[in-house]
Amino acid sequence: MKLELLPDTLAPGPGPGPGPGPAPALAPTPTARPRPRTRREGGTLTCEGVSVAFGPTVVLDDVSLDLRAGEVHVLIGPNGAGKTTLANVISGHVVAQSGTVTLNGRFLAGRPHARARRGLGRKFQIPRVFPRLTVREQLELAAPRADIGPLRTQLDEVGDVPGEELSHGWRQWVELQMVLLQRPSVIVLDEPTAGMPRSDRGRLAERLEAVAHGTFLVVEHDLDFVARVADRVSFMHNGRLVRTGTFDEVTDDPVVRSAYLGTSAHGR
Amino acid sequence: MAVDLAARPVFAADALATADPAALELELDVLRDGVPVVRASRLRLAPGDAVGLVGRNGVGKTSLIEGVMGLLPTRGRLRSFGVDMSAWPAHRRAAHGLALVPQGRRLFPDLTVAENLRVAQVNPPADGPRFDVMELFPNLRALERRQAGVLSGGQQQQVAIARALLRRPQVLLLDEPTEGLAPSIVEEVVAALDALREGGLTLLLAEQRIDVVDRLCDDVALMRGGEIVAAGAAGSPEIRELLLAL
Amino acid sequence: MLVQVLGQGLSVGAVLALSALGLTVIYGVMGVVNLAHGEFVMLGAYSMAILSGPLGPWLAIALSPLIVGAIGLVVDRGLIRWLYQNPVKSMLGTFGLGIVIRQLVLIAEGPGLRYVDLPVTSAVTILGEQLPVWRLVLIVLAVVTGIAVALWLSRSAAGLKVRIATVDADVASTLGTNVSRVNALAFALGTGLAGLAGALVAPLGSVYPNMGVSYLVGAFLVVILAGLGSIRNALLWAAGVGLVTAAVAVPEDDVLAQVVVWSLALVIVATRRQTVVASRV
Amino acid sequence: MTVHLRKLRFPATTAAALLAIALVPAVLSEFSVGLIAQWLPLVVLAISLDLLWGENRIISFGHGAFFAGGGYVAGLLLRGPQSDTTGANYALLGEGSGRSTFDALVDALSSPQIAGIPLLAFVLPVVLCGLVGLLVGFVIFRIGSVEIYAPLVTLGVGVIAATVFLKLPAIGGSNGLSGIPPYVGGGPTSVYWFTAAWLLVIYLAYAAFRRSRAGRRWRAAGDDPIRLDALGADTRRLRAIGFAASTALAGLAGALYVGVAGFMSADVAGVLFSVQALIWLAVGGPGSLFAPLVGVLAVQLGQHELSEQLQETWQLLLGVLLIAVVLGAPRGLTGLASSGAAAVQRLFSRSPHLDG
Amino acid sequence: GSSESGDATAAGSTTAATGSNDAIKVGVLFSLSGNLSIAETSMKNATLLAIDEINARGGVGGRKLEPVVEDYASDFGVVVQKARKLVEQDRVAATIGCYASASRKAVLPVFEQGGGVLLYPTFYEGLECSTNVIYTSLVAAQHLTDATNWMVRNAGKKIYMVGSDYVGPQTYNAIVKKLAEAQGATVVENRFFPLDQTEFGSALSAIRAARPDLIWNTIVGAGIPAFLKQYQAAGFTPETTPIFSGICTEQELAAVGGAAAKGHYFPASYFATTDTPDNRSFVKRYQAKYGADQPANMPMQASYTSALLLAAAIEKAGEAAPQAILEAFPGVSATAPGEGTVTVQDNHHTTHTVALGQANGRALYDVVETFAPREPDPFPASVVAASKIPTCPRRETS
Ligand SMILES: Nc1ncnc2c1ncn2[C@@H]1O[C@H](COP(=O)(O)OP(=O)(O)OP(=O)(O)O)[C@@H](O)[C@H]1O
Ligand SMILES: Nc1ncnc2c1ncn2[C@@H]1O[C@H](COP(=O)(O)OP(=O)(O)OP(=O)(O)O)[C@@H](O)[C@H]1O
Ligand SMILES: [Mg+2]
Ligand SMILES: [Mg+2]
Repeated sequence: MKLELLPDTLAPGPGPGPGPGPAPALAPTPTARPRPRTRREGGTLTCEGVSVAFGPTVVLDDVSLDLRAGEVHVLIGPNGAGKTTLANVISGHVVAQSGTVTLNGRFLAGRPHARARRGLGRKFQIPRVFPRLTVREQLELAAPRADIGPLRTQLDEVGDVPGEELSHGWRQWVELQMVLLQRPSVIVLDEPTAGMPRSDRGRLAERLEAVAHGTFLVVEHDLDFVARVADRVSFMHNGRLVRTGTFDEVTDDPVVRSAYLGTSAHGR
Repeated sequence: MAVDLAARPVFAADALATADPAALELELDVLRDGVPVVRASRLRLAPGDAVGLVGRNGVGKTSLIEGVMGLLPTRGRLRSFGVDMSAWPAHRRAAHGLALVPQGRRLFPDLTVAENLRVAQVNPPADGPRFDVMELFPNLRALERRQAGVLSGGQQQQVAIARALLRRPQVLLLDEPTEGLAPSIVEEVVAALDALREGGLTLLLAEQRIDVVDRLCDDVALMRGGEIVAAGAAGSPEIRELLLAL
Repeated sequence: MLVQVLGQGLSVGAVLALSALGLTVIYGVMGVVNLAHGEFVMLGAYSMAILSGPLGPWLAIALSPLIVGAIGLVVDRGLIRWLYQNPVKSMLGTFGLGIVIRQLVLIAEGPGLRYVDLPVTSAVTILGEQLPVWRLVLIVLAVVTGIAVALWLSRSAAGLKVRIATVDADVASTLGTNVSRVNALAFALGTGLAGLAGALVAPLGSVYPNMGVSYLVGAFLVVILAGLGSIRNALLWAAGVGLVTAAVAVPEDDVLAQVVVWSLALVIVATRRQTVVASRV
Repeated sequence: MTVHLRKLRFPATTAAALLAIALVPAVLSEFSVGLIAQWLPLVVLAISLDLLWGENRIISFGHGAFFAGGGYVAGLLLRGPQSDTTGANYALLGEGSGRSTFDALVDALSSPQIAGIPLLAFVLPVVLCGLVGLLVGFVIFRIGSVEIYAPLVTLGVGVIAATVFLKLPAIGGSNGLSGIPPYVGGGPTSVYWFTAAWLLVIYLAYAAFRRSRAGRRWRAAGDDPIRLDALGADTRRLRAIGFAASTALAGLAGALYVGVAGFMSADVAGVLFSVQALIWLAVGGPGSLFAPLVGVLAVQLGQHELSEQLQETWQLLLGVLLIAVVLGAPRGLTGLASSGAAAVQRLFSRSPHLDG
Repeated sequence: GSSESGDATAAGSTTAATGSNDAIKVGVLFSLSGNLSIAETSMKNATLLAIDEINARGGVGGRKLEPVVEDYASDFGVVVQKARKLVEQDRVAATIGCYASASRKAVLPVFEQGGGVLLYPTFYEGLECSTNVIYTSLVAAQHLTDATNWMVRNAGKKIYMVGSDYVGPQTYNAIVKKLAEAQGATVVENRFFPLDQTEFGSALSAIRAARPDLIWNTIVGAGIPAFLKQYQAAGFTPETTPIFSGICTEQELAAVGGAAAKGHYFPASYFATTDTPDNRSFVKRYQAKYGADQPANMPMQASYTSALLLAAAIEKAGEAAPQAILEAFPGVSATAPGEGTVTVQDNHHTTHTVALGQANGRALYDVVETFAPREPDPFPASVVAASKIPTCPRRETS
């Protein structure tokens, strides 16, 4: 007998029950989380007509995006759609040919550190940690006064391990914590759940909900997670931002289904 | 609860087939800086088997896989198709049919995509099943002349998978191969690997996405603290319970 | 004047290119900053000095790179292979290696200057300017060698293996590449090129145990400007450095030329835009 | 037990080092004391390199230039007005080209009004070397791949400095600047105390820095500048300033050196001396607090004791030693010592944990 | 330091200065490793040869000379340490040593402040007359005056000058220029190269364009063979454009090779080929001890002579105290092999007989003209303003 997932651990909804039956769905059947959530504070971020090309390759084509204060906005899209590049434009790691980015009503410009100081947090797609600092030191470096009490169980496990000896998943975790502890007003997370075990994804989702102050732009491929955290979802394709809406609206779009979800959409 | 592993090869069902040489049979400690980070792990994979290696972060999945490939020093036994490889360097294991999709992609960033794929073929490939990677990842064709280092994460992951398949392995080791892939690509990769299994390819797959494990693997080995603490058929209730608790 | 600067600049560039080629291969491809590179040039010059008497200059030139490459092979197995992709460690290790080679030569051959006959002493007149034939030989050989090495690295299967073997030895070996063999080959190639440079400059320069330093510094200048691992750029920048040097040195003087060239190099490096790959995060 | 040993190690080594410093004049001959006094500024130079290499992964092939520059400035100030140096004599032979602004500058430095103020002989080298270092630092950190380009750019700085220093008759040209009096009278022993006191102050400051939050940030800047940037630190500026601090310290080392050796020559600016300084550190073990001291003393002592007897073989031995350190003890002598200490510690504690 | 004398007894704790019957310690300070060791090893050897011979004849005033050999490894920081050791710790009676001017300049304060004696056996640029140094070889004006006159008279009036970019060659060239111009010659260019430069194509292009009658050359060390060979490769010949070198002894010539060096000139107070019985014997004794592949040359002979001069000065002083030796030196003579009598003057420099050599096909110099003996003049009035000429000797450092 094959193992099956129990979707009801993620969200209530219809689905095949446990026990023998038809071949189980490969992907879970994600459903948007119940809303509305209590509104929270957070920064605002606007991208206006952002275009990026590397030589002849156009990577972003006139992308506009508007993050509302306090929301969790998820970017989805096929590989190479330009999601990371958009994140890079926002954080200052890529210079756009045209277009503007506004943070909390003021133009955002300059090198990455200047943007970080204005309250922009960023987690990279390939996890980056400081190889020679221990996990505890890294967190302290990121936010000297932050309360690391809630992380005690994890720190008991890896607190004194230097970054270079962390496993891949732990690196993801450490980088994520560094960013969150800084309490930025707008936080860009590039594939935060990559390499995380299932329960940790759930915990991360809870954490994002619990953050008292902050607006999130999350790039993700884990639809399960997206369904759970997203207030709004934007779909990118070939360097364009094609569609924005709720999770259900976007994932029901036939273009999104054929270009991104593939057969996993059949289960819906 | 957890299946007791101490006394016998992990998968009892395969014990019947011991007359046939296993595609991969191991009983290993894997060392980092002289310290065993993986201990006494036993696995036996018959040709065409697919085993999922699951566990929380830092339990030793990558270490075990790299130990099998020959990238980390090991103690113990490792046989593939009747040949003892435990003292072999990685390139000999590769020539004998092992291939790896490493965690974190690890492409050659300054080489083009085409060159990254060509490097898999400059050494004589093993004689596992043939596979047309360009059919699996048609969008790579347009990227062939681009430097691999500038590709998006998911594109890189596709190149890494393609590169390993081009080795025509008999035993494919995959370390979180779906990381960063769009859902439709995950679908296609899973389907392709499934098809290759039909052709006799043996899979050892470390994966956090249990839906992928579920779809692809007959058996699952759960690791904790550097040891395989439970193993069994993917569908068995005990294993299922453990997976959901991950 | 123009012809003078051209002829002189290209021949200076040829010597630079020859000594920079091997360094580029070893540095750019293997990630080893070979501070003993000058010593391999010196070994080439000594092998020329020793062999050109009994064997004649041409055979000696052909054999020197092979001999030095063979020494490089031994050195790679004994030392360099522990230093791949670790620029810092490799600098120290190869600096130690440089001292060892120098002192061994000094003990074996004495500290004195060695004498090497010019294989061709005649000069030709081009556009009213006399150019020593030997310098023309240098220019031609530098260009031919550079192109050959560049083609080998980019086109051949062995070249491809060389390019991946040290970037990520683990992955390269999972692809079936015998990394240690390939690395040894690459290091032997790099040192063999240094040996060729040494053999070719020996008749024009001075052969003594400490001669390597100036070749090392010149080769580094070219590598700074050309960036890592690009043979074509190394050739072009070597020519560029040679021409600027000559343009200052012919009418003015060589000390000024040295200062001008290095200052220009720093300015160029300082104002250069970052490479795209490096900025990908 | 285990915890105790670990906690004790740092103060114990410090105390041992202090004791050794204090004992030198008591047990050694006056000549040896003078000799060791001449090595102490080299330790300061090694610290300045460790600040870059050990803590920030930057290799400099140009610190000799700053050491020499600091030494020249301090030397001119200390020596005061003098008409009969080689440089001045050589100027007699000048071909009527007149005096350059540089000559005027040198004269100003050695004029009676400002020369002889020992404090200035420390301040000026530090300021000048720091400023030049800042400029060079900004160049280096504008380029990507700092680990690869920093050595090359600093190499260029060293080459230019060595060439220029040789060209300047006013500071003795190739003959060097000699006849520089010490900062303090009273023979080698008081010079030793003076230099040792400086070294101690610098060492304490360095140790404090390494343990401070700024020190941790500095290490992080070398480890992953992009990550640190994204946390809101201007890593490029931070590293340029750190580089300048290091060159300023190298200038200070040069200023101390001329006060002991009485002499500065242009080859010190060159690549070979800079590499020699890296060797001290490599032998000591970059990144470890005591590496500069241990490395300088070990190599210099070896050089002094063995070079006469072994001559060429000594150099050979030095090369072999360097290779041995790189291969066998990548964390240098201090690394060897601490793994030795760890081994001893293991004897006292129970079997090591395998997990974690 | 190591004692190297063949039969010197082990020295007691008594210092030389106490005037006991123990051996007299003599410092021997040269680079025996590093790039300067090429020249300086043979200078050390010649010094030790002389000391051995003096001891074999019974020493000085019944006391043996005991050499204390120090290697400063071509490092001008180390040379200071070693000089200190000799003066302050070993308390040697005198030291024979140093080759490059930079090393002498570096140790000057040590000798002046410590009251030591340095015999400097290298021909040099002058502009110095330290109270504590005895300059036993040629000084620039003494070395170059007659040779320059000969050159202008016999080779032509249009001169192209090249040299290494440091103080010695610069001073040499400045003096030759003044001397030549006084003879009606013109210097079309005076060009310097970085010390380790071995690439002279640009200069040779410029020289061809300038069409000089002759080249005056003070390139040193490794540059010499490169310069001469590239000159040959560029099609120059000594018949049309001879090279007169200021700093090119037989040692450097050997590396140039007979063919490339043939026909060029060098003035010196000693040549290996000098065919006198005492020189033949000197070369034979030297080669018997240190090997037949060592060509004799001027600094080597001057090192040998220095030991002879030192012995004579100690003899004259009657004691081995440095101050007494210094005071005894003016007027002391010795017979220099292949040259004749040389005498230390009041200005601490030494009289010499200079000859002009022309390189033959065996990389040795044949003497083409021997000039009259010349007094040493460290501050030649031709180049130094009268008001700046100091009284010699004097303290050079404060
Ligand atoms: N420096 C560059 N030069 C050329 N092309 C580039 C460069 N950087 C990115 N690209 C291209 O831009 C496209 C968008 O890349 P990006 O990383 O933004 O994709 P993504 O949406 O994040 O994809 P993924 O989901 O796989 O992470 C890709 O096709 C990539 O190859
Ligand atoms: N480069 C390294 N140096 C030293 N120790 C390491 C290194 N990489 C991993 N480790 C340690 O080895 C153990 C096993 O790590 P491994 O990478 O195999 O875990 P994993 O199961 O693959 O985790 P993940 O799910 O995070 O990828 C961990 O304790 C980790 O801290
Ligand atoms: Mg991406
Ligand atoms: Mg892993």
